[in-house]
Amino acid sequence: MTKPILEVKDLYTIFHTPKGDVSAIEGVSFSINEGEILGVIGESGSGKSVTSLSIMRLLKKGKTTIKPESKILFEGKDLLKLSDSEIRKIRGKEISMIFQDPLTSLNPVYTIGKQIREVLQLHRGLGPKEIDEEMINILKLVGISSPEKRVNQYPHQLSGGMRQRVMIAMALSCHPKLLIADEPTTALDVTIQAQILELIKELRSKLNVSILLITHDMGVIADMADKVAVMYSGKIVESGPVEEIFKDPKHPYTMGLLQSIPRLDLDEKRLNTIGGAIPNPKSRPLGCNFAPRCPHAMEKCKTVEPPLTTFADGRSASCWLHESDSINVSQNQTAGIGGI
Amino acid sequence: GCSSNKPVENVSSNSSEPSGEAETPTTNGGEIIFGTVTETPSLDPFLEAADERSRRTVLMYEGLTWVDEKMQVQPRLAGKWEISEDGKVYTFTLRDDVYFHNGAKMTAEDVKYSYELFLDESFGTGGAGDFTAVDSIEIVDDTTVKFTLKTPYASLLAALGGRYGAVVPKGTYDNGDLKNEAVGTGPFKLVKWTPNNSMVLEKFDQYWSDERGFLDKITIQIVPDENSLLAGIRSGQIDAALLTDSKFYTMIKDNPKLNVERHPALRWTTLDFANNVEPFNDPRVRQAILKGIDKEEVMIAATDGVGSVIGAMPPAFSDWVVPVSGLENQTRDVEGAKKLLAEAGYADGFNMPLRIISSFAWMRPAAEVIASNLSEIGITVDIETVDLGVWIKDWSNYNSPNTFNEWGGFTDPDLLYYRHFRAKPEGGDWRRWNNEEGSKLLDQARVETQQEARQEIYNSFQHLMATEVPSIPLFSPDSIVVSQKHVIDYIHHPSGWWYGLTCAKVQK
Amino acid sequence: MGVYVVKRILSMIPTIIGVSLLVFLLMELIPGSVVEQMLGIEGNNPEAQKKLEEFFGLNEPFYVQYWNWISGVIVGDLGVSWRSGDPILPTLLNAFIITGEMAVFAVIVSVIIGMPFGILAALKPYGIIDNILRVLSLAGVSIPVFFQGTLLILIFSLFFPWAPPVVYQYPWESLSQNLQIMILPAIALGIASSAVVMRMTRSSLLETLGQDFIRTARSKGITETAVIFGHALKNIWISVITAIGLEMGQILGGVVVVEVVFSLPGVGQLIFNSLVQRDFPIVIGGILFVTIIVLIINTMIDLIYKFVDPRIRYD
Amino acid sequence: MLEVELNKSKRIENKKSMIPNWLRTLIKHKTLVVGSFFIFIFFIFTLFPTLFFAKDITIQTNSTLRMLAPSLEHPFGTDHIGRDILSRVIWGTRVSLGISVGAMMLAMIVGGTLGLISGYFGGILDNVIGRIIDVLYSFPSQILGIFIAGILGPSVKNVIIAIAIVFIPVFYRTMRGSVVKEKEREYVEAARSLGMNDTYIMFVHVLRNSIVPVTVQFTVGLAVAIQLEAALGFLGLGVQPPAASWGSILNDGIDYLLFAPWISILPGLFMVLAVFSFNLIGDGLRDLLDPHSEK
Amino acid sequence: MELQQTLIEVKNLTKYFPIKGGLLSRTRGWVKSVDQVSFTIKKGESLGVVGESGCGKSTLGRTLLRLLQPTNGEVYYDGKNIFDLSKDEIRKLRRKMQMIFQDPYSSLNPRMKIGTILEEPLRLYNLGTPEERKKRINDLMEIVGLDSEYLKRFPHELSGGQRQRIGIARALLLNPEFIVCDEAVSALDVSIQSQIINLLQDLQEKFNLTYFFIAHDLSVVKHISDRIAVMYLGEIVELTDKKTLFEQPLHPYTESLLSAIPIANPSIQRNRKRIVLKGDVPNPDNPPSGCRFHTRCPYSQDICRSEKPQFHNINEGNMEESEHFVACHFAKELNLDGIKN
Ligand SMILES: Nc1ncnc2c1ncn2[C@@H]1O[C@H](COP(=O)(O)OP(=O)(O)OP(=O)(O)O)[C@@H](O)[C@H]1O
Ligand SMILES: Nc1ncnc2c1ncn2[C@@H]1O[C@H](COP(=O)(O)OP(=O)(O)OP(=O)(O)O)[C@@H](O)[C@H]1O
Ligand SMILES: [Mg+2]
Ligand SMILES: [Mg+2]
Repeated sequence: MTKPILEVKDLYTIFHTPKGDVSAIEGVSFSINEGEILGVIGESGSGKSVTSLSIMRLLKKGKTTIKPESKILFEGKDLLKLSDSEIRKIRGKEISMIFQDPLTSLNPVYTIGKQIREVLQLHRGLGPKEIDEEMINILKLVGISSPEKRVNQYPHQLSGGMRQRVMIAMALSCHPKLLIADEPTTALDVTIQAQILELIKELRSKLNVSILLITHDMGVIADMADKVAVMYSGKIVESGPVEEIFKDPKHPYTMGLLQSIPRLDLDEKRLNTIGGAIPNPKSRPLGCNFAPRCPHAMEKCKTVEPPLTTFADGRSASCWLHESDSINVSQNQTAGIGGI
Repeated sequence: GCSSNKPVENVSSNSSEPSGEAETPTTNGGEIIFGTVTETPSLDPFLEAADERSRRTVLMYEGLTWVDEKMQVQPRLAGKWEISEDGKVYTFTLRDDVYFHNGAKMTAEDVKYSYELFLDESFGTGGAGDFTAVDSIEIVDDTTVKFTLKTPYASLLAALGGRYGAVVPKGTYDNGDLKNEAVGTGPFKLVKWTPNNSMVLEKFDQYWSDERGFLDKITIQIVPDENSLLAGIRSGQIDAALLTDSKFYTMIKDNPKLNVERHPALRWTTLDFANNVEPFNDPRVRQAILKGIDKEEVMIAATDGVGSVIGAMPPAFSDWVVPVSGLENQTRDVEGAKKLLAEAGYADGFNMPLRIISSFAWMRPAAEVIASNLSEIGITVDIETVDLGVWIKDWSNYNSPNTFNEWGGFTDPDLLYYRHFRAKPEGGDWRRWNNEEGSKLLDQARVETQQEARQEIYNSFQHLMATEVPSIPLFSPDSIVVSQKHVIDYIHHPSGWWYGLTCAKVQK
Repeated sequence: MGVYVVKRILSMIPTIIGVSLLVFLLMELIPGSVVEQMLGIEGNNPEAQKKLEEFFGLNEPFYVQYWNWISGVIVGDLGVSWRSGDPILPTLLNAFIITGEMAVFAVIVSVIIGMPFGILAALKPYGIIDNILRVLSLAGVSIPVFFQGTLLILIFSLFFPWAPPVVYQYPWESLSQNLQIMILPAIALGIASSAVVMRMTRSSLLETLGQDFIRTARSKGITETAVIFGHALKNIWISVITAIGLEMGQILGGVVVVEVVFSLPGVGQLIFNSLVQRDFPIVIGGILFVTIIVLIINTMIDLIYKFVDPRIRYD
Repeated sequence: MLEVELNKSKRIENKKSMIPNWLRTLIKHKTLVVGSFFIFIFFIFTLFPTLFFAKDITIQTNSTLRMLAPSLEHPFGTDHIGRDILSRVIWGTRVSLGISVGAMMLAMIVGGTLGLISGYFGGILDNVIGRIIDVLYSFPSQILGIFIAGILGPSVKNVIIAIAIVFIPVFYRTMRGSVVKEKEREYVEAARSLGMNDTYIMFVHVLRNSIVPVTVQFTVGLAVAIQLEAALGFLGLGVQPPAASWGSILNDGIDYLLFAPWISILPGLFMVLAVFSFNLIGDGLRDLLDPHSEK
Repeated sequence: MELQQTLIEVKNLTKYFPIKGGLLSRTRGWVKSVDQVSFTIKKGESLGVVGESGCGKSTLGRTLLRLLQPTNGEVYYDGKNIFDLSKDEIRKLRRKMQMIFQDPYSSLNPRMKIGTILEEPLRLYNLGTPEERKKRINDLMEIVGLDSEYLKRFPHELSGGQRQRIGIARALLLNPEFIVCDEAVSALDVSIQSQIINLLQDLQEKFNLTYFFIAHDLSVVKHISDRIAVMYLGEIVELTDKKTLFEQPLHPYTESLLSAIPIANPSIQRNRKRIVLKGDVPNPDNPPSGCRFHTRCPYSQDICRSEKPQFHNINEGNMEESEHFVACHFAKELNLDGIKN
């Protein structure tokens, strides 16, 4: 077994807004092993991006609180306990990130060369000549033709796919151990998405980097991920190896999700739907967040939050339906506390 | 010569000290920076009507005569003259020691040339009106010139040395003009002129008299406004200036570093009626309005108290003036005014338009006071502010409604009254008064060469003004002369022209 | 680029023609003319009036007058003042040196005050400092410059025995006097403009700091200072330069009162006085001059964009 | 400074009970509240001047009461011809605000309509109107105001027109910018696909959504209009005496600044307060409507 | 194969947008958004359109409804060329042709209450008394599955899915026959998306609607359409019924599109061969010569560069097989992969 490179334990993230506190993440726990791709999937607003920003500690200090019991262990270090300068040494070097929209994520007034050079300078302390060499190498690696010319261009002069390649080059330039990719292909056309996904796969095997891949596209998950975590309204409701989840989803939300997408490989007459909509994080229902939309909801679901049930093969789900299926959960576990 | 002219503050009786040198030890020479706010458009002594021009050209040009600061005609380029019995022929004997700034000697030819410019209609000088009585000008000999008139004209002597009185070399206008240069006979000659900035004059060495022209150099410095002028004087950047805004008097009169003097001025302000417009065509209405106005309050509001209330003539005309107390209708009488209005059929009052000119600062407060005064006799004053250009246009086209007016600078009662109050076509009569009695008086005075008789006629005219009220003279703002303590003998002239600089000296 | 500059300059022409036509039209409509003023009340003389009108070409129809004038302008001849007979271009240039100097000083003051405070405010948005600065800047834009000028003059004459020189001195005549004259107007105008610059700096810095590429920069491990001064600031220059340009235009659009208050013989006073005196050629020449200057400033700002913001392409 | 930028959608998140939300918004936008409070007072002055310290007659001059310093009797002192300044300032509120509001309305209607048409139809029409507006816009604003006031002659009505003309380009640009953005939104297309004609869409759909930045411009414009009116008054082109506006009172006192500073300073501060209040409101509105604001 | 009546016939429809620039904003070029497109839509069917961003899908849809004036070509609706109709006639026709938009946030006027938005068209066409209108609106709200309480709300007070239902209700108000759905579900979350897809399908059945269904998501299009048109750079490159298209695509672009879409089933997806296209979609203002796809086509030959392939029915004259239009020089030669179940 490879050891986990990142472990998130009981992450609670709260936004302080003028209209009151919004608790965006409510007890998220997961881990990523070396060289593994963890896919996080969930509908809009379920907390995927906030999770990733919490890991990078990129949320505004005064405006957000991460509960003190939360832990984000990166190679055993708790990122939440690091000082600002310590976390900066990790950002971009040990953990780096790529974002959904490659146009707005690149500084429009600097050449891409300058933006890549900046990371190399900061974290690898190379001389100017070495930096230039390294930069060209990386750009070649991500499949950019004639990189010598490109480095002097500005982001707007590149196409969308190319920009995302630049983002990836920038992210990987210091050989990070973990790459967080927040919907890296959502803004791209399918043909370009295919290019980028192929590139990520290729680089993963070349560089042995672990990836936290955030997406809302089941197809992308199916294509890329080794493990999947399904998020719903600030919580991970189900997680496990990708094949298992697709074959045999445990949580009704995962089931619903899988059944509600039209499939290229199937000929469904009618789609299954999940009724209703995702709850507002300011007024989540009592009990299970999904209960109001759940076709299997019981009385209990509406009042008591289901615990995380762990199954064999590293699978887990938090749903009362599986209360009895649990293999190693202590019987008197109290509601509301999840854990791996 | 340079006689001293006592300021208003200490005018005792009619002080007629003989002209003479100042008693304090002075040295000839020295420089003065004289500050002023307005620039002259050009320097042409014949073609430029602006008062700004006259202020400056009295330093560079001279006429046959001049009117001194006590409003008496004195000889200048003409050493003396004779008037024929019928008052139609004036024979002038010229000085023979006069040189132009270009070095040429002045002759009778030059005098004839200069004054004939007024007789040439195509030349287009604004001074032509003062010389309409002149029939011909002849040279008797090198130093004698004879003016023959169509009718007797008592103010010819004043006109010769007035606003347009200047002698220039013969043929000056044949190939050029005097817009930007000056070739006169005056005590100072133009050295350098940077319009809107400064004008530098220097002493003219060949000047014929040693009673004038003591300074080596005069710099006329244009400053943006009177505030700056004041600031400049206070900080010593400017040696002397003539302020027109009387408010400043209060501010600096006690400044120990400065000489500050108030002088009665030739300028006066009037409320002019459109005398042919209802209800102002009724003398009773005009009288009522005159009775309704508190001239003192108007004067205080407009000049901050630095001026004098007037009856029918500016105070600087000293001997000619019938004092306010001697004129009819001059004290405020609200009841009397109401009665008059009622008699005229306007017991309920009416709306009275009153035009003011935006660039004349005094008009607004004065109008507001008058509006306030007249509201008590039932008249609502509708104040209308117009631009000077609009005002002039309507005025000269006889279209102006009741309006404020400020005018003056005339050095003789005839010049003062005739054009304004003589019915058309002889006079201008812009107020459309068209009064027979008035016109008759003015005609009589014009041909009367006897001083007492003239005085008598003008007295009657002033009484007529007070009862008929074609126009309400309000007040005359005092001129304020400010100078550094080291500037002495600046003798203010009521016209506001800078004759004073020809007398001024610098004390070391 | 060169082509672009030429095109930009050419595109100013219709506006310039429009402005000149408009001034001509307005001058035509405005009652009273120089002729009456020059003739004064003695001017009830149709002969002389006609002569003067002919002399100035006022008897010609509107379009002929316009044509005569514009054909002179094309060869750089703005005509001569009707009152003084001086050629207009040098007169305007002399006056504009003063106005221009004032505007430049004001802008310098405004940037020196406005930018640092704007940055300071944006660092902690809606914090105490920000709120104080916001209210102060609002107060700054709320005091009309002429009133501010009046207060400054009052304060100085009450509490300091110091008064600026009364006569304008060009910098090359006497630099120290020139600076003394300029200091009050520069402060009055600068304070008003600094509020605008500050607000612009603050809001665009805030907006920039909320953008994705800032998150990217932070995720690279760059220090916060470097993020703000390296990444964010370069992006806001555009807005700041725009603000400065607009302020320049604003200042030039409002020079009349300022120059009256501070007794500066600049273009504003010149135009205003000439307008009062109906000295047509100076008014129209002056307005055209100011318009062209404003347009040139706008064009220059446009061109500066090119250097600051590579996103704007010229083709 | 004149142009207001507003952005994109004004989504306001969930909304449950009407009143608390409304109150909460107000409390949050203190500037809006403070500004509105002062403006409310100014409008009370405008409507009922005599309710306050103002005497009925403000034209009565009195040479014995000239330039009295502020006292209980005359809280703001008296002016150069003996009138109570506080009364004049309060009466002047009516004139100054009237002029500013009138001018802004006029400018908004004319400039706004032109901007709406120009932005909605685009093409040659837009080009032509745009050019004309450009010309107005490149005119130095004070000179333009002076010109117009000069042509029309000074009076309340004409000052309104003069200020309005200065502001037409501003409203034109604000409106046009906003319309150009709005008309690209899909609801316009939706309306068209339902067979609505251009005039209807323009006035019913686009206008309704483009008007917001224009209203912000309106309040900010009021602040500038008050200043412009004062500037015109300062140059003697304002209302006709003896009526008073803040600008004209201020102008009255300028000459007496050194010995009776209260004549200018107090009305000036009054004017500044009004301008400040409108700016506060404008700022608050901008904040309220700007989705970028982090509040 | 039953013969359906043709509702819409599109012939050589072309729409170019001018690229303005320069001093006098002269036209300096053209964006060839839709170029010589021809097809028919039968009554009651759903014709799906897929293609990458900027390939002209929306432009085509809007031109079909005469929301844009075409540069060239005709659109016959029930035999009448809609571009020849007078203003009045087109207004009448608008009732039969409606549109549902992509962005539920911007397709509803944010300052109008839902009730007003829905009443407006009825009022405009002077349909019914106020009570009847009210009833009609309430009925429709029920049909799209919303409580009539929402009528009093503003659009921003609704969720995206609810808003999209309002958009649908509005399109249905005037009893249309034909609806263009321009990315009607693309902006929605998957769980909401499925609700809307189902609703659209139900409505089609209930009111016998004809859909022109635009989407960039092939799986959605496949789910809802009978026939599918694949667009590339302003042109339709392939058009046939969905089964054929998915199982036996004839155009290399269709093939790569199919292969690029990840299938939400790891065991299938990980065993698929993926054709990764080179480069990006070229600019529509300067499309490549010959076959527009040749710059990215893995099978391209010399002829592709120089000669434009005909868009033709490969089964022309063959009544057994359904129509299969394609524009490729090698449609018959290449043996392309589809998706096999
Ligand atoms: N700055 C913030 N202030 C307040 N609430 C926030 C903030 N950022 C995010 N949230 C809330 O946190 C929740 C989770 O947001 P997050 O961005 O993580 O969703 P997501 O899963 O990434 O969605 P998407 O797929 O749209 O990117 C949302 O309900 C959102 O409203
Ligand atoms: N009004 C317009 N003016 C100019 N060009 C336009 C206009 N509308 C669309 N285009 C251009 O036409 C091309 C096709 O646009 P269209 O919106 O039809 O694409 P689409 O297939 O709907 O794309 P998407 O999937 O992004 O909606 C694009 O290159 C676009 O830039
Ligand atoms: Mg996200
Ligand atoms: Mg589209």
